[in-house]
Amino acid sequence: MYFGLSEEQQSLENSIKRYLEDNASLDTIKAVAGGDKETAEKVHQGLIDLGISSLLVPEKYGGLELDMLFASVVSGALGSGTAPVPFTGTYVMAPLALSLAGSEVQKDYWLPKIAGGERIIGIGLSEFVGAREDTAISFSNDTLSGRALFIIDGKNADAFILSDKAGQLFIIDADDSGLTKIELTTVDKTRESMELVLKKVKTEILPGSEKNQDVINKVIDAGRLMLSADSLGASQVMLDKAVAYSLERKQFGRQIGSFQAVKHMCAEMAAELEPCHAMVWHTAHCFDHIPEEARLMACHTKAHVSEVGKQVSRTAIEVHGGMGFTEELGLHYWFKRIGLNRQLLGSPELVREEAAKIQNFDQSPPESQRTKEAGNPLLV
Amino acid sequence: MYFGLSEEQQSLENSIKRYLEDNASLDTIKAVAGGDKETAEKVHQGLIDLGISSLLVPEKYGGLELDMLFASVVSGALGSGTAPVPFTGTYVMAPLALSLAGSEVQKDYWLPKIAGGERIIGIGLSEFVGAREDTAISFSNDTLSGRALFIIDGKNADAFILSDKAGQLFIIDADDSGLTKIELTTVDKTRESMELVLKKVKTEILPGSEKNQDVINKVIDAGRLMLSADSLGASQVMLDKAVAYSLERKQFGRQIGSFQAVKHMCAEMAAELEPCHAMVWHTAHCFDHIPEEARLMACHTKAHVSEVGKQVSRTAIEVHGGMGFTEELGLHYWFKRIGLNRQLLGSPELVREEAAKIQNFDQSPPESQRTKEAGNPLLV
Amino acid sequence: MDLNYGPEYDEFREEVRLFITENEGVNLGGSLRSSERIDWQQKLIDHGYFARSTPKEYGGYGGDMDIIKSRIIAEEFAKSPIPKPMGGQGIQMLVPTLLELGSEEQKQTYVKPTLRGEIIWCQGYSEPNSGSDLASLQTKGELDGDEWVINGQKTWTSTAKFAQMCFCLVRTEPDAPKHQGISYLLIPMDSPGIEIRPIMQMTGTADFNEVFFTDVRIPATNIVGKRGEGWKVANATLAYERGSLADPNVMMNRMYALIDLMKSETIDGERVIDKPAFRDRLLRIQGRVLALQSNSLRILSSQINKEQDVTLARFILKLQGTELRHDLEGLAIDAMGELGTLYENSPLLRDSGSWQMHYMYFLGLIIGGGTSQIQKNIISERGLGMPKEPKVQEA
Amino acid sequence: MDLNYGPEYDEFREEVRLFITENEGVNLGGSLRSSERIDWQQKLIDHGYFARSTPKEYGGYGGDMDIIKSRIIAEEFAKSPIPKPMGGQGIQMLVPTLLELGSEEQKQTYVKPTLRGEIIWCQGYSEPNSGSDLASLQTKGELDGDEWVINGQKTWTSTAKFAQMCFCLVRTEPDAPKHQGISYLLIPMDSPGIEIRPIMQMTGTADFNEVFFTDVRIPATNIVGKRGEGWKVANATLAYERGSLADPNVMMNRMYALIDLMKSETIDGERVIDKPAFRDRLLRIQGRVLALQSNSLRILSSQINKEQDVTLARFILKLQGTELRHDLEGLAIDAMGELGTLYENSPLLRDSGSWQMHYMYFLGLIIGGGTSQIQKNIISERGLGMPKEPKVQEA
Repeated sequence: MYFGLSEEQQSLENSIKRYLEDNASLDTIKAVAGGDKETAEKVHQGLIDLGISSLLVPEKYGGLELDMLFASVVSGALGSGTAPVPFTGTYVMAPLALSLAGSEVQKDYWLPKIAGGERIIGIGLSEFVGAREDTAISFSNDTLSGRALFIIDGKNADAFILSDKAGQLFIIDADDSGLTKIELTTVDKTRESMELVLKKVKTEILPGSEKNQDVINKVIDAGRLMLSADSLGASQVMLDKAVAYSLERKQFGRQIGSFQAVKHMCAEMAAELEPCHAMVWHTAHCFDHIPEEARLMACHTKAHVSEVGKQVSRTAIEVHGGMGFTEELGLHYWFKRIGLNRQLLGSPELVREEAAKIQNFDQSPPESQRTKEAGNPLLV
Repeated sequence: MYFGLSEEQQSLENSIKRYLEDNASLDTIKAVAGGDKETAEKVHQGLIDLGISSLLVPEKYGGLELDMLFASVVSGALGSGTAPVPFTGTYVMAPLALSLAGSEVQKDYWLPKIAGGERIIGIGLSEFVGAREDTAISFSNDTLSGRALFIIDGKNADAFILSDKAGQLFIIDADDSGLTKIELTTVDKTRESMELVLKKVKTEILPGSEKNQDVINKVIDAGRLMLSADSLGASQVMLDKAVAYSLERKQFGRQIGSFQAVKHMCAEMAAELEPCHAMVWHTAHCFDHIPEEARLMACHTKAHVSEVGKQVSRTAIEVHGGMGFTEELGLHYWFKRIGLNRQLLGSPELVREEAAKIQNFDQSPPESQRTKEAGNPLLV
Repeated sequence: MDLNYGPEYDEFREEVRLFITENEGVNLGGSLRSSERIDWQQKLIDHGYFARSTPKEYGGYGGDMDIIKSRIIAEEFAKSPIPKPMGGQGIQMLVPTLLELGSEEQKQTYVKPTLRGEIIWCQGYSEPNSGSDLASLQTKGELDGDEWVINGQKTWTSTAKFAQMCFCLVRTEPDAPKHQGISYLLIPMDSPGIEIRPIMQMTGTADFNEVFFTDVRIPATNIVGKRGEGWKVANATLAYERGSLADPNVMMNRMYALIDLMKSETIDGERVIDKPAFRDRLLRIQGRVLALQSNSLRILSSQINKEQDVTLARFILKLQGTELRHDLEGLAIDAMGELGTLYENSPLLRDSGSWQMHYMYFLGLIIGGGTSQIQKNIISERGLGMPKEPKVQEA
Repeated sequence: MDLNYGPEYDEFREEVRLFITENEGVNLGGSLRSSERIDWQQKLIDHGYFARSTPKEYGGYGGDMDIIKSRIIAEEFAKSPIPKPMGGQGIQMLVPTLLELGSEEQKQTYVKPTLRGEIIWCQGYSEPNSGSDLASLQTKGELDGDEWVINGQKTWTSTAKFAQMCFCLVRTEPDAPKHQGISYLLIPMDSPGIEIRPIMQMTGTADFNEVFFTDVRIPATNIVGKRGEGWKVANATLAYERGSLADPNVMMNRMYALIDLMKSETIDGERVIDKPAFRDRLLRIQGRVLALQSNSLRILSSQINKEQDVTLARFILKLQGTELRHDLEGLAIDAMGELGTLYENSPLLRDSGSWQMHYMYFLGLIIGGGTSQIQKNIISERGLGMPKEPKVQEA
């Protein structure tokens, strides 16, 4: 029994973190946020060279065929550096959807290109998770029509995977003449969002998803886990920065980190964050090896890490005082990344509600005799 | 314009507090909690002499005909001392129900006796607020049958006012042979709870409540306000005790109240509690003078003060360390009183849901053009 | 308890409403110190809707202090789309300070043009190494003949870019204990040697600036109070600033806007307000807003009825108000879900992005003007009588 | 990552299950030190289900330390109604201390009867004026010939009424610095001069006692470690106590019980779990429980795989675990509404009143064994490397 990261996983994590330190410093992030696409592409390419695009692609399609724990580790490392690159959609959800439900032709065509970092696939499942406005995607006569919001990794995508309300998955070409792309600007400038408007866009179904919600659920589980890991990586960095700043900064003739109020703010962040690491690993492990527990764990991880991340990102800024609020220190890149992750693929209330449904709370009677525990626990 | 207590109100508050300090010390509370009924009756009688039984009874029936702000002040003072006496049910809800909906005969009979402290009327409206188990009270052929839980001020009651699910109010005699009283033991030993089982108990309707829920709603509003004031009084005492203890107790060679962690715990309690005082007054004022706002304010006050009280009662005990947990210091009497008030006449979730219904959130469209406020608020 | 203002005030309210109706079309042009805006300020002063209790000789209306009339004016203006009277730190902080502690000449020189909007002020208090510990500030002022020579750096200076003047805390007595070595100086912003650098914030705007002073020379008379008394001079207005960050009327407006938002946003066609987990969060917020609103009525009452003690009710305002606003704006973002993350000029943006803007802005206010930790120190020490942080032994 | 224990352990689990089945009817009688209970302890030791890694010569099973087997035993016993191995402070704290630091004679004398349940111990650490600041304790021990003479008072001493022995921190070197003046003494509870007074608590039970020592004499050899080393001796076991207050398996059981409760309790005929505001609170709690459970798997793993660093994961356990349990029990009370306030032997009482009992008891645990404030000091100082509270200047 071993609960933790393997040496390979730790080494992958370290190499990505080191790469980002060297190639995606805060100044780089600021440049990318300001519109420097070339730099963004360079960082992206460097990470492809480290393997982020081939992680989940099966070996027979030229990938590394690693598992979700590896992917979580990568996502966490990307979150640590608020890496301005696509990942959750194109390198996790897309290959998973294709592997699980694609036809042989689809797999043969797409998976090697994903692995090689040659193609980007944007993912648009928000309408299945919880449709906003009047958005919906409908399928008829081999075409898709409708609107889809908040495509993940949609920028520069060559294709998109979308779903209808029944959870069937479809792939479309990004150049189809029936497709309009509308760029959305969110608070998080390290990643890009997009709306798609579809008028009879030619499509193919991923055949394994036909009348079968297992695939989309699994793809969403994986996406939620990646977003959680990303938020956790970002939150941990915010805590680390807060502690470091509190040891540097002096007020009233003392390090502010020697004031009990500041110490306790940091302790509370650590107390909330520390179990989240284990939770993310555990959920990834369930995804890989205990599938019957994976959906519940993925929902809870998404909701819980989002709540903890919200609190940590606020408190870490408070510890920094006024500086925490500045573009110069740039803490807000982490704050906003955590903020966007919170909403993608379901905000905490929605995801918790899903966790309740998974457990059939709405139908089932009490299962067990309740514990009658009472009295003096001191001697037991 | 004056927002606050009048001199008379302050003087009534002080006289009740002083009476309780002199006659219902912690030792007395402990004795009553241990079963000393005689002492309880003495304290009760002393408070009757100070006017608590006649507060709300109209002058023509021998009462003081004061308003709900006076009653809130009294309730807060009783909560401060965890006074082991009936009040909310018998001296607020009962005279209000009778005044608003009683027949002339009912009023002539009961109100003078309530004012004089000669009769106790227990109130059982829990089934209207939210029925537990299979409880319900039903009316037919001039009799009531069913079960009612958590009668307020039921102990030694001469009569009970109960309601059916339609919110009609009925009065029954405590000695009716169809009535079984079952004593319930709650954590709060300063007040008593009771279940009633009714088998064709002879009854009279309070005629003003017939097919009219306005009366019961008003009676419940008043009850909720009283429970809030009681919890607030108790919470304020817990904070005061915590501050005092932190100045006495030394650890590590310092008053524990000089540690920032303890100071901030107290500051947080104060920050939450202080607005509750104004909120209780405001709600009482609405009840007396702005009836269209009274229900919403009463719901919110009950829920908000309950939440704040829960937090304060826990934190105040934490500040006291191990001593906070002892019977000797007796903080738990306040803790438990706040705990019971939280549940009576609707726990926070239930009461908030009612506040939503009052505002017609379930039906109404957005009312106003939303504020377009944005940009730099510094110059405005 | 009496929440009626009385018939005199009902009449006054009618008068204000009439004025508003008559002036609904007023257009002030874009710039801050446009002649239209200055005329408008003057018109408001002439009617007693602004600077009401400031003496006539200093450019005010010269009326009695009347909290209720002030409140009626604020309420009616808030409800209408008419331009509000100008605010800002010059009007809110410098004018009261000068009226109380300024020399006759300073009052004559500065109050009227400040009220008219001709002089905009900025505040030079915080420094990079003096935030929570403001009294440790190091910007230096030395008297050279009949001039102060100022060197140093200020930060978190809002409106520095528009300001003509700066009221500034400067260390003029380096050998005195730290609270007694500070003077309160008035510095023209066009003095040679002043450099302004905007501070870009997380909101994407630059509401604050760093201000650098290099051998800046101002007349020796540009001091309010005596040398070394600057800390005392500043403190009265600091208290004012803290209270003003959490206006409960604005809070109520935002809450109604949030309710509307939750009625109009949908998830799978169902209104967000009909989702009980969101609705319960809304109601919790509403309860807190109502409690703070009641608290503010109590404070208002104490301004009219001087014998009312509302010390604690005031001390908690900044802490409670800023945290509640942050939470309220945050709920709006969750209610919108992914749409709540939109910003700037994005398609599909709700309410001009004001929810995100305020969510972040109020995080800034939780920090600015005395962090929540400083507020809790104040509440516990000055509100509850708990001990100050003990002096620490030098290591 | 590997959560399988492997086939060797599957077999072991089967063996434990068989043992449990075979012993399901066992009845230990009422009293603590009944011969049935002692026999049962011995039987558990003989099978290696208790005191598994304690050497045979001191009365243990003498097996290797095997965390997984220990966990399997704990899991299987937890699931069954069979009597659990005895716990308590003697077994959890004194035995490991003696095995590490006790003299050969002390090990021979005390370990075996303690494991067998023949000697019950109580802990004499806290004093009325030494709670969070334990090292300031004042109970005095003076050597008089070959006897320690002990005077003073201990408090929060659980099980004092049943205990035959007390392991006790006593100031024996009054002139040494406070941490270096303490010795760890073993005191027979039937010594003349000991008086025990129970402390009645808010739960209505008296789980703790005050213990008064007046000229209590014990042999000079009843000391563990050297004079003045008591603080060091005690500290290893204090850490153990802190971790044990928040067992995640118990937490999971309580959570399932809470889910059942919310499925069976109703409001107006509707199940509480079907009320979304309550359900959302339940799910928040469930998320926190799952996070802590994952954290505990990580700690378990570190016991098997020694290179894993879980310092912070351990430091947070007591803080997170006790606060979460308090919140969990509190939700159950709200879910029951007024019925949740019932206590003692009330009619309509649910689950023997265990929700209220634990709600209060865990508030006690938030305080006991190092308050949440002390825990946060530890997390920040030892977990995050932040500075200790600076020394305060004498006033």
